[in-house]
Amino acid sequence: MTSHLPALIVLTPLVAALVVPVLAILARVLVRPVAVLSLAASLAASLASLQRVLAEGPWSYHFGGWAPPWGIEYVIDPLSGGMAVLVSFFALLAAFYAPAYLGVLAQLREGALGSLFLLLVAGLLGVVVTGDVFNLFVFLEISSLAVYALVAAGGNRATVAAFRYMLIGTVGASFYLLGIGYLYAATGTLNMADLAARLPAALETRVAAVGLALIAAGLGVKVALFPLHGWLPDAYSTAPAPVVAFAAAVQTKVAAYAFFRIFYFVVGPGGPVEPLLRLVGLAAAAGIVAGSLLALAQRDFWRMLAYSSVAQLGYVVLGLSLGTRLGLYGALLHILNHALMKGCLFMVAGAVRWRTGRQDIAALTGMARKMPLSMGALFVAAVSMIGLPPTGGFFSKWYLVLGSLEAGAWGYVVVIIVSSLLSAAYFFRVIEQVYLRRAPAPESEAGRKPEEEAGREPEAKAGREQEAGREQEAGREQEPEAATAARRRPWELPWPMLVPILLLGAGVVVAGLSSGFIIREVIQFAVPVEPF
Amino acid sequence: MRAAGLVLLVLVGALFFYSSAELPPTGDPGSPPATHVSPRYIEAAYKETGTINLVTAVLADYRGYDTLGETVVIFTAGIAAILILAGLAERREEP
Amino acid sequence: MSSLSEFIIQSLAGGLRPLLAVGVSLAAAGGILLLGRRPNLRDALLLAAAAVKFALVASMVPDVLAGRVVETAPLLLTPTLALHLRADALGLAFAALSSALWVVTAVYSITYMRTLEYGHQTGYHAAFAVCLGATMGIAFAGNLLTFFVFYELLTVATYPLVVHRRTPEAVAAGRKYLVYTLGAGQVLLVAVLWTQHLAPGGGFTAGGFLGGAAGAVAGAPGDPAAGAAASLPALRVLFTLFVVGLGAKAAIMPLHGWLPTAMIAPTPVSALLHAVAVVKAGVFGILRVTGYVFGPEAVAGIDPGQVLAWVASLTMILASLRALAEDNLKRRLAYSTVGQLSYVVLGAALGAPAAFAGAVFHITAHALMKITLFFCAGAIYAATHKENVSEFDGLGRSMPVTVGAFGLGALGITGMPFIAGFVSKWTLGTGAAAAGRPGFIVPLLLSGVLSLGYLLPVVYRAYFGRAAGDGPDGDGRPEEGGLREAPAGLVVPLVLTALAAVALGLLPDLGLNLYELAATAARSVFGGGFGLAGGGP
Amino acid sequence: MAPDGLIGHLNYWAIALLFLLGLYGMTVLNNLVKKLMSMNIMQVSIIMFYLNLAQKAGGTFPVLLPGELHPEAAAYVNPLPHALMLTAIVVSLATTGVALALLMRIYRRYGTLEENDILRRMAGR
Repeated sequence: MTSHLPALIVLTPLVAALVVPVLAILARVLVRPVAVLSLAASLAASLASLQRVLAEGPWSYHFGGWAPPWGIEYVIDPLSGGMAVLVSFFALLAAFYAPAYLGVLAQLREGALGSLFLLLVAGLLGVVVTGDVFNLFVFLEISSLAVYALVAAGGNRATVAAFRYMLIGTVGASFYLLGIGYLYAATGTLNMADLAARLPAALETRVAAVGLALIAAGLGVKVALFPLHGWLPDAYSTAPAPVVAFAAAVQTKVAAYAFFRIFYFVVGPGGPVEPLLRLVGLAAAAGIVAGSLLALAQRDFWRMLAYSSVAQLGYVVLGLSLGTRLGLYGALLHILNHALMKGCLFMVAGAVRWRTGRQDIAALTGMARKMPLSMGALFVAAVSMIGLPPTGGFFSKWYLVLGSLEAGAWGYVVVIIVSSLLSAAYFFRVIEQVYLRRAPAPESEAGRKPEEEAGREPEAKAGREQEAGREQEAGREQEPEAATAARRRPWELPWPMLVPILLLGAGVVVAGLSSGFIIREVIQFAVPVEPF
Repeated sequence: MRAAGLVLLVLVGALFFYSSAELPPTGDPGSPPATHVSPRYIEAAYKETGTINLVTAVLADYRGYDTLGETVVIFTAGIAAILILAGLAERREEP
Repeated sequence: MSSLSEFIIQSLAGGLRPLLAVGVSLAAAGGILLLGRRPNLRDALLLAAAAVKFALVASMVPDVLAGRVVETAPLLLTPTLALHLRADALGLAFAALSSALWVVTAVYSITYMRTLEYGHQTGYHAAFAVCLGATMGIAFAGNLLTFFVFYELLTVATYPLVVHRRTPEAVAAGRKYLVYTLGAGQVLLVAVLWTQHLAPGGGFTAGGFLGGAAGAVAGAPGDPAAGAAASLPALRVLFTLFVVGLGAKAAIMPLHGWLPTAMIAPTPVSALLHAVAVVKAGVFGILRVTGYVFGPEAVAGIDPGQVLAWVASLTMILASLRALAEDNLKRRLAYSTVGQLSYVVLGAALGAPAAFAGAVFHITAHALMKITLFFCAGAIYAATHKENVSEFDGLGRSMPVTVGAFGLGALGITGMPFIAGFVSKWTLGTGAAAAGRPGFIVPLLLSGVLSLGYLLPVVYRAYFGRAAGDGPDGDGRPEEGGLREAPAGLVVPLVLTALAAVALGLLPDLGLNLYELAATAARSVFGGGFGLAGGGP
Repeated sequence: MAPDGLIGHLNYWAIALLFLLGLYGMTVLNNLVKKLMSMNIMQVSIIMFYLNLAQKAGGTFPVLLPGELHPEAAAYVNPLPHALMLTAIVVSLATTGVALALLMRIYRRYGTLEENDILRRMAGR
């Protein structure tokens, strides 16, 4: 059994995805347990594989028993093992969160949603563990198709967003496919290890250069690398929260992983690689600045988070493009940290949407009192996005800046710092809404400046919609809000939604404090010994 | 948008024509794809897989896992179409 | 064998103290949040935490004076840098001061918040506790990473205190505060990272670990590899980045804008910000950087070190002038702080052992005097709701104790002998002379005279002024007759701090040996060969 | 005999033109169905690119001739790209299917498939 662990990582969610639609019709109660169990099994398999790999070195699994250049192999090394753990962990969290968020669904929809989610996970895991560039394409497309449909589940606007996402995503996939075609033309092989052995001889040719450029562009679309990010804001601001939380946390990271895998493990230094990486680094830097500026301009909380994702993915790609050891540490650490914090933020945003039906920043007004725990998690995640210690975001920034210094790229240092300040600007705006803006409270300082409070009220009221206005009134009287009381029966949220949020919020800090440990135990083995 | 598209077009086109001269000429028996990996499929497929159709041998056996993925893609598309077409827009998700 | 295990246990317990000193506050913050619905229990917990922390810190003083460094086992945060807490003389001087003042501030702020019926008291006390925990962390930080972690934690934890009133004015002040401190924090981060890039894994070393890089300086302790990597121009830029990064919190003149605005916060916060935590963290950072990262020789060897001394001197004068024009008492005190803290910066920049010791002791001295002044301002506000100096006429008769304490603090600020401020200024002055730059004594004196100009009128008005429009019956009588002091919970702390300021003026080593700690720090930075040039016992 | 020089690369030019045509259609056209069709054209060009790589002068299609159990590699074209492209075709087909489903729903909601009109209706609501 243990010898088939790598296959199990992908196959358990895949099989569950086949079973779930049937179960939805035959035995609905089993749908959720089966989905959760399969993801838990996948997580366990990933963890076990990672543990073994860290102890014994890379592990190759040959499908059908065919040796690699001819057959397809799975390769578990600290990098892919770590990514597999990340993906399956977030899948598990999203699977907990989703049912409570989505509520009671029709039979058909429940089966289809569950199945597609499992397919998305299986596809991403397949991308992570495969050692074959064409197989990577196939699984990338499985995950993409699933996510197009899942985005479309968010309603009519989401359907339009999903269609555009699909067009752009397919262009990306096509570029990637054509790129590996070029590499195939240059080497005659599709296996990553074999490519790594045969490419150096062909690296100076134009064919390899164009192939790599096409791959970079194709994966750039999937990573939402600026200026190829056009699909992301619409898709992420309209899709259902669990989908966005999972996709924002992990899906784009898997594409970044593929980028890392191909440019550092398959290709290696030399030829067109360095200029290409420099170009990608510039695009990432532009994305960091542009994403932060655009996020600052948003009034919709979800779109703000989406644009901030564009910026944060820029961090990851920037680190990958630096080609220095510390830069790569930073990129990989940021894959983890950004997954934690953005997953947390989107889950909180989803919780707010779930309770109020709104997704603009103004909807967060005074939420600190109604959802104190979620807002605490939001605060921690926001601090991490800004990159303040001791949260994870700070430590990824630490390595990214050190890596930039190592590469002598002062411009990138400036970009990272400026982006931190911009993100501070837009996140503290949110924090102000959450914690400081509220109905005039009776506890403002005794006898002092009542006129100011009063003067603020009409303006504050004008901007609010009916429901929120009513809640404001209710909040002032310290009475339970009758309108929403029914929906918050147990606590501020149903526990399946609250627990993942709190877990991620705590994870942001834990990941920060243990970043040295993570680097020493996993990441340092996941980076090529001599990057460049 | 349109202008950006045209710029992209010109860039990609330039890449293609820049590299086309170095791609292996059509039908070149000495090209890497013809000399690496694939000879084994041709020479040993019958012995190893027992089929005379080499494409089938590759598709279903050597790279059978790709084909599993292929069927999963179809399955995904089917489920996706069900989800997209069956569900009327959810009330709550409607902005 | 048993003695060995005892030794291990003892050293473990001893080594844990810096960590505990930080942890007590953070744990207290958590407890305070949990006890939000039981205010009395919550406030008792706050006081208990403050007392425990003070005991912990005070217990380290003998160890450090005996030349031992108390440190915790490092927790690796990055492959080369750890979360490293260790108590040396400089850090302990700062920590002892702030933990002692936390006790009185806790009493004061509990009373103040209750008297004035502020809201959100739970969050307020929790944030306050986090601030103190962060301050401990800054004091005990053993390397730049640890320092930065707690420095930014302090930034974030102070924000809710600044915006505590939730009014648009407070929110705007909070924004301004964040713009300054976060912006400067990022600059500091670049400086920290650059240092880490030049000398990977370097921890604070008395005398500096970048010092060898100054090239011209012979015999300075430092990593030879760092010397190879860092050129002189790079060091100049690096030092400038450090000064800008730390200067915002330290409120050095062009970067001081947030401080008067932040006076919108409740008075105990102002007392904390000015006397204990935020601003002091900035100047403390400058002392750390000059003494323990660059080393005095390197600072003396690069131009920005010289420029810094000039900027500090200018800040002293300009801030004092600005304070003269301010009617709001708290804002006036804020500008006074801007000026006074430049003494510390000047001491750090001068590069003489006595100047350094004076600077370190001035942190203590200024803290005691300024916290007294702010406590008085708060007490006056709590009793009369007056916060402008022009309204203070006749206050001396209704609140004699408060105004008297204010007078003591004010005299201390001006550098009157027998009050703590005199000791630090005298030491600083001798340091300037020893450094061969006696010219810098002039701004010290000038600023003292100016502070006389902006603080004494407060006392004068309170005792001798008569309220405008008081009419015929108002000739110097208290308005409603009799004493109207603030509650004892406000008055006792301010009397205590005023007395402490006087006591340390007479016997600088009383109690916590703060003067000896400052001198020890200066000796360690400048090497054992240097003696204090005077002023010390 | 492999054609040399210009002639040997003409196929690539044609394929490149096809790809660019598809890309052009996707970026410039306004009708969503036309965009989808352009996407398919682009995908077809990639398939042709791979198949072009499979060609071998003097080789026949990759099904063993009767009785030939020990074939020469030179006698058959490369079967691998064909197998890959079967998969790629299926992927393209599946994508098209999902896209058409999306389009059906978009049309049902907005009553048009012109991108400009849809955007206008989304904004106007």
